[in-house]
Amino acid sequence: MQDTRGNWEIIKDGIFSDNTIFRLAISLCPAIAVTSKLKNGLYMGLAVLFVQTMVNFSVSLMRNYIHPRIRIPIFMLIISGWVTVTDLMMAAFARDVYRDMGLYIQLIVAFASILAHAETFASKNKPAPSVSDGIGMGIGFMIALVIISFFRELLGKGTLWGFTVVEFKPLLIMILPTGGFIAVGLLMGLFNWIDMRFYGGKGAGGLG
Amino acid sequence: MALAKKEHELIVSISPHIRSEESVEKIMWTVTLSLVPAFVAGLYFFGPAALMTTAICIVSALASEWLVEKMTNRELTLKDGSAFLTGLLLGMNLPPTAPIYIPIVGSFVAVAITKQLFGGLGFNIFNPALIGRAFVLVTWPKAMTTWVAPTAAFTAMDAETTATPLGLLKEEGLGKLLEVFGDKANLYWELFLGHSAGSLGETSVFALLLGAAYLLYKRYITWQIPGSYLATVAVLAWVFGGSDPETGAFIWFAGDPLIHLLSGGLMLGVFFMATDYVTVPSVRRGQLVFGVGCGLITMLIRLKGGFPEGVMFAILLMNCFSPLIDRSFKSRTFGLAQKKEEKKEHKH
Amino acid sequence: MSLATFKGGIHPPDKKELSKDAAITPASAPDRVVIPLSQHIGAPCNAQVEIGQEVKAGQVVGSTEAFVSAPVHASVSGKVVAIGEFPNAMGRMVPSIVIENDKKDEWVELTETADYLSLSSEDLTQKIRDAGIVGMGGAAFPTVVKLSPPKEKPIDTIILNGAECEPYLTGDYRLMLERPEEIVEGLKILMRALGVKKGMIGIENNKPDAVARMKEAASGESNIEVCALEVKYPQGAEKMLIDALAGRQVPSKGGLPMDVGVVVQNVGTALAIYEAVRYGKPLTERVVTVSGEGIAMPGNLMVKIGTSVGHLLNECGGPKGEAVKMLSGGPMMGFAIYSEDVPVTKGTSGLVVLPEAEVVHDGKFKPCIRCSRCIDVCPMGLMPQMLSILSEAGVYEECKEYDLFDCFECGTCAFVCPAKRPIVQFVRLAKSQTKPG
Amino acid sequence: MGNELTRLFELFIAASLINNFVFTMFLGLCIFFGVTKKMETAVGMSITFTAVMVISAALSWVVFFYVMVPLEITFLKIIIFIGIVAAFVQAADTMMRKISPELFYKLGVYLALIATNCIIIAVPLINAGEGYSFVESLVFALGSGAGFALAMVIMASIREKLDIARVPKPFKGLPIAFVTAALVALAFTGFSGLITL
Repeated sequence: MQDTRGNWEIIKDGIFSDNTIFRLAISLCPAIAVTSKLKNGLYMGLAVLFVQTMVNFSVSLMRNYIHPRIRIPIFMLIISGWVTVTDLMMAAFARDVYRDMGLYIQLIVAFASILAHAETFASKNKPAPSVSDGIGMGIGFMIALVIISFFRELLGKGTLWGFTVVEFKPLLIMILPTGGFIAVGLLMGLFNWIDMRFYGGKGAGGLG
Repeated sequence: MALAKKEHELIVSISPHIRSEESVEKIMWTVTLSLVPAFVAGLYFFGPAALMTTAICIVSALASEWLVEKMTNRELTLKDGSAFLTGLLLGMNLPPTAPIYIPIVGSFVAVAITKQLFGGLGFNIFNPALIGRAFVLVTWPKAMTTWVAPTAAFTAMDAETTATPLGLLKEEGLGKLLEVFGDKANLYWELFLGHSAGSLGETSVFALLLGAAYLLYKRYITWQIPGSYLATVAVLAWVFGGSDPETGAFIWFAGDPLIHLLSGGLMLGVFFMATDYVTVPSVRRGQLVFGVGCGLITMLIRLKGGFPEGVMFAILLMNCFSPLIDRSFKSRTFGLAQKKEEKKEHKH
Repeated sequence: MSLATFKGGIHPPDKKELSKDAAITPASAPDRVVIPLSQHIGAPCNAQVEIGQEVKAGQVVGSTEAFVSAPVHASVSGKVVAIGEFPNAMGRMVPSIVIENDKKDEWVELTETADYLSLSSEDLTQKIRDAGIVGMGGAAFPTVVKLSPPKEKPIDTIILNGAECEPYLTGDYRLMLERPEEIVEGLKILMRALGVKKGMIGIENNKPDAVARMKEAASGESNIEVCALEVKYPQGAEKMLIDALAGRQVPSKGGLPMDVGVVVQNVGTALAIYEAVRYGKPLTERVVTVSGEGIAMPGNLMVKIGTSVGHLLNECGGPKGEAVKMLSGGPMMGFAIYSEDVPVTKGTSGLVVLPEAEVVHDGKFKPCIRCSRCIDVCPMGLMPQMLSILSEAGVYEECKEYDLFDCFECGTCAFVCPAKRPIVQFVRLAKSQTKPG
Repeated sequence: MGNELTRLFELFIAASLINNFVFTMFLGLCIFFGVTKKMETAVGMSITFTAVMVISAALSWVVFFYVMVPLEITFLKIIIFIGIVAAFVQAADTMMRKISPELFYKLGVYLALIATNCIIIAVPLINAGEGYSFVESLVFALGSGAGFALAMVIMASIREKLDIARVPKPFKGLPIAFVTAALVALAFTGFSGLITL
């Protein structure tokens, strides 16, 4: 099933209407785990953007040579290969971030959304749209992480990217587990509300 | 022959046609009333600051309730007393000199998030006041564990800070606690009266018991949860709470249950939080399990955990388990036992 | 020694002082009676008369071959003026026969049987069937069905229900005071019809004089025991009564008293049985308590079946002030009636007239706060709170996990509910949306 | 010996309560929010997951310390671990079908979801990172599984209650589930500091 949308449109849909975190509600683990700091959120987003784009590109290139019966293992191999590359790069060039969230970088390998995009899009489309799809999804993911980590770091520490922005008694809870869950829950509810109020949507319950 | 009202004017409704005089409002305001002695004790020991903190709590709890109900187009329920009670309970669980933002944020989290977001009174999973307190404790740990000595509030505005009895017990041992309070008898007596540092409404065991006795007498609470909770705490404190005063080495069956029963937020929690209808199991047998569970976790945290006091977390954790307990302990339907016996006979 | 009782229950104000000292007096003859052809649980009768036909009191006007049913008799003599659909107390339209009373009170010939206790079980049962007797406590279950248990379910005990646990009602109490010997005879007939050795009479202890009178009347009978019961609603519910007196629990999920070897009859029914067997008299009248704060002269009346409610109000001096609510039966399980034209039937135990001050308005109810009161008081050991929450949310099937069909709608839960939830209504809704099983 | 046992016990408690996979480590959230709508599925899922976690932890440990460390290819651990888990799950799937169709009918449906789940792959990765011994690895896997099961069961029972609650519309479903998880996580902070490893 060839996708007929233009590249820009594919990217746009990946960012907005098919946003992995807020609309589809999959691959949530890093959304909470690494978003206590804006920097971590951005790096995680970049890592996913890179992996998804590269995976989509590679899968798309090889799509005609992979036997359908063993495609899932092959995809897994490709994904884990690119994740390993990312992992090693991060370990080498962004040591402070990596110390915070090394495990979660490695766990990108188990993201349902990456495999899903490889399976449903890249394996059926040419390299160019596949890359667009990867970029769209990655940017959407990154934006979500940035939004969440923006609020969490600002409220939890009064800082952004480590620099003090406002002087107040920070809500320490926002950088703790509870704060992660509550931030995602409230943001999701807020987006649902905006969607219902202004766009007549039914609210994206995601898996719920 | 129009003796009674005309046809369409007679009231037709479904049975039963008489109702008891109990109502949600009555329950809430009675519980509020039963908290008055403890609140007065808090005022006596901690002075105007206590009044201030509690008042802010109540006002912001009511404001949060009003705000959310306006926003979601719900019926306004300020009069039913539940938000007022939540505010009061939260206030009584805070340090008397808590900075002003603590009661405001705590009340908002308690009422808006813990209660209204889940659907309002009757649908919340967690005790609102306790979530409010846990939230501010985790958010501002320092301000929430700065305690003032009980009489200082009257003599000077800058009250002397001190540790709670449980804090002393945990950090420096029983010896230090006795050093501060003189001898054991005096320690018990002071704890009973409430002459110790702590949250403004939790220190006076005497005043709390007064309110609890009233609620028990009115049957607004039953013995199951308080009974099993207190018994578990007492037994565990006795079995696991002992240590050698010299070396600090652990000794079996040497703990002092009374210290654990009289100190901290236990009495306030046991009678006024762990008995909150909405967030505990409904069936009485399930309530026994709930009480024992609360006791276990309380003592686990007090003896082994990272916090000196465990009542709040114990009740919240057991709140998580309430739906599960409710599933497992349904009430026994009349005549069900007979049916089972019959089946057995058939098999033979 | 504490009195026999069951687990759960409530203590509503009993209000019996309004009418308990009023002796049973016959109500004046009404100008016309409306006799529904279906006054009982089971198949309705077919009309056996035609419009314009003259009938005598006690004449069969409706009957059917169906097993679970009871024939219907004319309660007055006169002319049949209409046969058609008329409303009953529950507001349903039922086929009824209207008889214009000629006030002559002419009766059909009745066969007396002086040595009735020597009759065979079959003969006794037949006489009871012919007299059209149904349970007079309110449920109106044809008595003859209870007297014909299947062979594999032997009956060893008969319990007469004199609990009368509904507030206001005093009809059974007056009967026990005024006609105790006949009630005991009725019990003896029942015991003979079923070949049972043990008879018990259970009376709530707020009627000590009734207990004393019944004990006195039964003093000669070694196998009849009169027991005082703790005063608690719903002590008079069949299952609760059996639990209290025989110590047996009727099995849940559709069990019947006969499953534990017991048959329960109301004391009024026992009296009707005695009259039917001894004098051949069919069930054409019954005691109705007319009470409530909204009636001028509360009392206990012997009323012809088919008399309109309005006629009874007249008999008792009319409403006091403005009556705004009328109940057929007691306030816990009775029906609110919407018109004073509905007739008294075999199952009408009382008429309660309430002024505005006594009426509970079913206004807005609140969400359940899970206070557990309903669980504590439910005599059936159910969780009414869950039933009402699930039914309100529309997940009716889930109600079955909470033994929905064991609920007999006694209203105890709704009485105590602080959130004023219409729990009985929710239960009925769920029952109507699901199938038992 | 006694000390060793105490340490293992503490490891178990730490893995299940204090560092609960769901409430403090945020692993397995898709599953956690996805399948806690029904108690039965939640229980089946937890059992399957715990079993797979323990066995794959054992397999990965053996491969990691006897193959990868000597060959100095530990940087390939992501690829190799995922291969091991996938292969094991596939094998388990086939065996269950043959040996116990009944069990397969009950639990097999969840197996398909496992291979790409972060909670499974996290266990060998953490074991390798922390350098746990074989027994410790098993205990850690078991504790994590127990903690996951606990979280699943709690959440499933709460969500049954939430289903019939009057949650404001924009928050119905996932958002309120997140808020619930937040509050459960808040309650779980009570366990923090219980054991200092």
